[in-house]
Amino acid sequence: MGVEWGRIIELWPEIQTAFFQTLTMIGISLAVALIVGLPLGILLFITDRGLFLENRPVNAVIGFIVNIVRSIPFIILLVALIPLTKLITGTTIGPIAASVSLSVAAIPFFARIVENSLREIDKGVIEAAIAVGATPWMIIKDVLLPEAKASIIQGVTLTIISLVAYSAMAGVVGGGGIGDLAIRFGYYRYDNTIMIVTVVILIVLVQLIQQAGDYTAKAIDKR
Amino acid sequence: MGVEWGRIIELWPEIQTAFFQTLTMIGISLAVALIVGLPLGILLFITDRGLFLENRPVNAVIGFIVNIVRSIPFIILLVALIPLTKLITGTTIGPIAASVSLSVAAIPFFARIVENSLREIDKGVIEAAIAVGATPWMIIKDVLLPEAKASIIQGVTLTIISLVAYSAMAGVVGGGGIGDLAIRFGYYRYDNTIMIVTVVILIVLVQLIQQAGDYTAKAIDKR
Amino acid sequence: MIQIEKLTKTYTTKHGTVTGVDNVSLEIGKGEIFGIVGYSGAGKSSLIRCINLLERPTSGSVTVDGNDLTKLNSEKLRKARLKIGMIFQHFYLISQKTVYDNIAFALRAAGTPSKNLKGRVEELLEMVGLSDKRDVYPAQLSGGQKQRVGIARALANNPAVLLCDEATSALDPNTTLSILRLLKDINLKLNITIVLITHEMNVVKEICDRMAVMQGGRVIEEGQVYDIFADPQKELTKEFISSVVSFNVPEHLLSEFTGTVVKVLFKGGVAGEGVISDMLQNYPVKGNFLHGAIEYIQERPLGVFIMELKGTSSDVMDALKYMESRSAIVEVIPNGR
Amino acid sequence: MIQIEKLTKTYTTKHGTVTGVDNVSLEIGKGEIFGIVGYSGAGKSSLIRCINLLERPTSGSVTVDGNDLTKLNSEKLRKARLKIGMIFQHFYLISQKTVYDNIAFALRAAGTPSKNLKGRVEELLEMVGLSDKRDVYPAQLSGGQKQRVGIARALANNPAVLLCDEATSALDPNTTLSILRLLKDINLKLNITIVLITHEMNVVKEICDRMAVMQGGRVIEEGQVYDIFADPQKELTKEFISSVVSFNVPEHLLSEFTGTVVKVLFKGGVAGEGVISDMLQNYPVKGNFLHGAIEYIQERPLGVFIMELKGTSSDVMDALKYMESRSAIVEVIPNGR
Amino acid sequence: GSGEESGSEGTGGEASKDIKLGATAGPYSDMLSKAIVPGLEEKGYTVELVEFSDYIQPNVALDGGDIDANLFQHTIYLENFEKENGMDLSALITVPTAPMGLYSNQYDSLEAIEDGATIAIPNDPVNGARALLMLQDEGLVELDPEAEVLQASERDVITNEKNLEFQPIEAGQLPRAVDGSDLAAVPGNFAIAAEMDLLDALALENMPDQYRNVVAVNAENEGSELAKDLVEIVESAEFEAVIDEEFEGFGKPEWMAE
Ligand SMILES: Nc1ncnc2c1ncn2[C@@H]1O[C@H](COP(=O)(O)OP(=O)(O)OP(=O)(O)O)[C@@H](O)[C@H]1O
Ligand SMILES: Nc1ncnc2c1ncn2[C@@H]1O[C@H](COP(=O)(O)OP(=O)(O)OP(=O)(O)O)[C@@H](O)[C@H]1O
Ligand SMILES: [Mg+2]
Ligand SMILES: [Mg+2]
Repeated sequence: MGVEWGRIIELWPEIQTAFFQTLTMIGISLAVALIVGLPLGILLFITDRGLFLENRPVNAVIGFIVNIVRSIPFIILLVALIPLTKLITGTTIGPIAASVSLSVAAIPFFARIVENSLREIDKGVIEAAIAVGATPWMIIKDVLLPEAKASIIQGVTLTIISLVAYSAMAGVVGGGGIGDLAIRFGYYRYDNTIMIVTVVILIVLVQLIQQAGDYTAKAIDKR
Repeated sequence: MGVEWGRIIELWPEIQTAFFQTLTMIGISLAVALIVGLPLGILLFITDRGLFLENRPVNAVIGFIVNIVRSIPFIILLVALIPLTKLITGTTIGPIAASVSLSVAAIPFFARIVENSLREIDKGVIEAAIAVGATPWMIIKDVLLPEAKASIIQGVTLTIISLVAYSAMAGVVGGGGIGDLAIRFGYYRYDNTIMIVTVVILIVLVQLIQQAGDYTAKAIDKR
Repeated sequence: MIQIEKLTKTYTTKHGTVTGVDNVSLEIGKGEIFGIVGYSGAGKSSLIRCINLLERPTSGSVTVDGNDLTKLNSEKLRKARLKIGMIFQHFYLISQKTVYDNIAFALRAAGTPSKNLKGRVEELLEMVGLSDKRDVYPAQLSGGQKQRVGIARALANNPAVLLCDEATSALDPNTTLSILRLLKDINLKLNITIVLITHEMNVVKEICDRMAVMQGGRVIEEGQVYDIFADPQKELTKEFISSVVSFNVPEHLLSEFTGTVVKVLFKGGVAGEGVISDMLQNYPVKGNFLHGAIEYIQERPLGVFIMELKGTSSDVMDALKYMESRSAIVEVIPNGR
Repeated sequence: MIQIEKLTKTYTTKHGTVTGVDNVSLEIGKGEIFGIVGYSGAGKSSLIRCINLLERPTSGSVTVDGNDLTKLNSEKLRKARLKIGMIFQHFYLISQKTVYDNIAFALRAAGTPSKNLKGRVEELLEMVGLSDKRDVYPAQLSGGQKQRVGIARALANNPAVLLCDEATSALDPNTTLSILRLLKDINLKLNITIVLITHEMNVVKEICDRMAVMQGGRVIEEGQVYDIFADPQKELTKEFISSVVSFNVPEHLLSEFTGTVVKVLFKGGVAGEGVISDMLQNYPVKGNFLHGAIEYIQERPLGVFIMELKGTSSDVMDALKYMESRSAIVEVIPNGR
Repeated sequence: GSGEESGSEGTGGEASKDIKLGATAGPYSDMLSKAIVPGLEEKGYTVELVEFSDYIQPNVALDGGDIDANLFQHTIYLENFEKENGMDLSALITVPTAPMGLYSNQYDSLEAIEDGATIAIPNDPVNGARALLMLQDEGLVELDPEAEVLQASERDVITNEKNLEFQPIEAGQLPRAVDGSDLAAVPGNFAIAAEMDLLDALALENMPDQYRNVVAVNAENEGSELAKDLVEIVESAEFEAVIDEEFEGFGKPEWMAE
């Protein structure tokens, strides 16, 4: 399993491209997961039993959909979503197209994380806000989100790391990215150098994301 | 995307086989994850700063290994572990062989879950046990495990569901299973009937596991 | 101000239903400070949380300022809550917002225009003595300071009613005192009705006008604080009072006394008139104070003394009669002789 | 029994180091009940947690029963802890084990052979009055019952020392009293040394022999409980005592009195000897009790009265001198006249 | 010497007649089950089919003895694989194989292809190289003559007159990519699985025998009873009948055409 430095230099442009593809996929799908998953997670929480917008049917339906999407193997999701992907991005291949499936997979994942983060908030603080006569929207904006901020950021970290893992499967639709490079060169072409390099890049990437997440979560927490 | 009932009956034996393959893979890798991941998770917890077997180097090393394994894309892991798989199972194909990689992936996952569950235990209860003069082993056995029991069971549920998702990739080494059936028929053979049937089976399976987990966790909790 | 009528609150748990409040009716007047005491689980919190409908009553009604809250829709209820402040044992401040923002939050809930916000927050901070903590996060405050922020938040929208659920139970006695004085102050200045839950009789003694004692979800005794302290009817009430006004002389000391041991109770202004002093000067008995306490409840003295009286039995009898004639309540305590 | 020498404990936090305990030396004798009071953050918990090395001191030593704990290796320390029971404010029982198993856990820690286990657990349950709760889980117990389990667990291995960190702060006054009586009982029966942290002077008054007052990590006052109650030296100590023995007469009442207002303090057995009664009978002054309290601290009465004395100024002077001669401490309070 | 020894081991293994055959999901797995397994069963074998969803593991398994024969690869791939992995496998006989085709929903002839069109090609090296060779044969690109035929990748393209933009994706996904990109080079087996008509292709791969799939066994077992039986079955008339009936469009190898 020797590492040939020459090979790394030779394939450096490819590695760079893959790196940016990974960033693209994660960037897009993270953004979608945040934009859609956050409200969904909040909805899951506030419509639950005993909460201020308790609504059992809405809660059950969202919960069910979230569970279903989480049950489907990613590759099947990828296939099932081809029409949607085509509709949204106009293409079914490449990193942008892959981002559609990644987003769909990330939304329920992140929604559950948000829900769990919100559950950690002291119920008393929410009650105090209700007692003060705050509107549901104020409670969400000024109590739930600020109080769960640090925990949600940890959840974003976890989502990013899961997306890194999932994006390795994006090769199926030509999404490219570091994980796919590892599979194509390391696995199909027996290029141990590239395999090791890409795996190291992945490990470093994951560690950096983890540390950045930990640091941010700690830094913004006022407790 | 029509469903042809005849096709289902025709492939029923195949579906059954796949179902048992899934059960085999999950059963084995879950067992390994429990047996290895549980102590590892406990070790991660008790060697952490301020805990009763504080040992920074051990903690850092285990944490590092766990993070690395979690950073490697599953398919790369699958391939990298072929020699180990051969050594252990004598074969590199089939559900038993796939279980090796699944186990290796599940161990660090479950270890982290155990660690997080243990963190939820009131530190005071652990201190009370120390103050009473309990040995570390007694603290683990009679305080940590019972107190984190319900939370660990929820963690087992989560691990099983992740294993269901991962096992869909076991087709690479001919592992079979429901997820692989979905991929082989739904993805490679364009057989929508089987794809829908298998996805439904997966969804039902995941829901059942979730509900069984929730129920057990609630039932055994004495709080 | 507050009418609670036949209020019952039951909870459904996995082990069956639990009755939190059991058919309670109460009337609390404007500007009153009303104390509710009872042991843990008596239903105090359940009751007070029904007053602003944080907990929806199973049956019965709650009328605050003429509005039957149980009949309001959620938007109207929210508006009604603006006029019912609440403070909690554990403060429940937004940990990620500064003191300023915690208070401004309440004002925004009432739709205060932002140009008035700053001035009003500063006024409130002034009132609770925290002007210098404006931009600090709750984690940097002491318990007492946190509770002051809680009070400022509760008062932000000039409520007519202030509900306090164990507002001082997490605080040390000194801080408790300062918070109680602040509440009393607010009550006097703003004529706010205060309902105050506690399990410490000291708190009731310090600031309440009327009180209720709860047990098993029911109100078992209710009345003027002074009257209840002076003459508690229920065993539980006596127990509570004895935790502040303790009249027990150690058993074995009691048995060493040779004279007649009496307990003398003075109500109202009488304690100030020197009944004991007159008695000692008018009768040839020797008095020996074993235990005594004069408490000022709502600034009226309530005195209890346990004395050993020595003298001929007829002199002692006369002395006792004299005291009774001056409206003291006298009780002879058997001391084993 | 316990020697604490020059003990300092500092914590390193992300905002720098915090001193929990600052150069404290204390000696606590065998069979003593030693109380430590102080406001939140004074270092009480830090100090008591250093006694069984739950917190390792930054410097200084802790000797329990002749063993310098700071010098022991972890196995020896564990053995030493078997002889130092500890009970906590929040009980810290294993929520997933029955009462029986919670107590048996402690016994197993000491390697008790399983045939002796059952008998000993039942003996302990008997002692704390919980024989009927043997197979119940902590969640089904009241606070006081949980604390009794905590006590049984702490006493399981016949410790020489019992450490109590705010053992009653989470309990209502009645339950507090019953727990304190139980502790006193145990102290008498088993001659166990008890170190007890609290911020309630009532608790100290009720059962402690000696006490220390902590502030900012230091012990600022230390001595017999009776002496400290009778004659506190430090401002903080006075504040604490005033929370139990309150001597304040409302300001505006004070200004209405026409006579001389005096505060009379009796120490020790004197209170029982009828000094005031004699004074009133021997001098032509009229006494008017404004406030009075006789507390029994360690069963010795400590009496404080605030009286208005009316009479000619020379008679009043004589009366005061008389009381002083009978070793009462008399202080004239200016009342605005 | 050693070859014979392991050969006899192989024979020992055959005595049980319990065998495992490997294939990738799709037509070759079907070819095994429909055209070969019945013949084997007639000869008294008990056959288990193992389906893989990738191109590496069937050989790894064959080398490790986990399966007894496989059918999914062509000769060039097999030889390259042996070289890369230091394995000793041998091809027994070629079978009818579906040719790779160039499909498009945009264009109806090669000439119509516009400058800068996107083309999806397989992301595994062997099929990727095949696609490039097909494009070279059609005169759309020119590959570096020095590049290894089997490993040729987009980077070996030296002239690309129409500036085709290559998008390597997973082979099984290619039929679906016909919609997503201008052109797609789809391996025959997936095209058939996706019910595409081979005749719709703008171009079909020119398929010499070394690009036709083979039944492969471990070299040790080349002379085994099973190997002989497999060859016999493939050469039988029943086999060809099944192919004609169920595997329309599969290009027959030279030996069969004869
Ligand atoms: N949300 C709830 N679900 C189920 N039971 C509840 C709930 N809230 C209160 N109860 C039960 O109702 C009864 C009254 O509880 P409540 O909290 O009102 O008592 P409390 O007097 O405030 O006691 P404390 O002094 O401990 O706060 C108790 O038996 C309690 O267990
Ligand atoms: N683990 C810790 N890390 C950092 N600082 C600590 C830690 N434990 C205690 N301190 C600090 O040490 C000081 C003393 O705390 P300690 O808990 O001993 O006070 P206490 O008298 O027990 O107060 P309380 O009545 O609130 O329990 C405080 O300033 C506290 O913030
Ligand atoms: Mg309550
Ligand atoms: Mg403390």
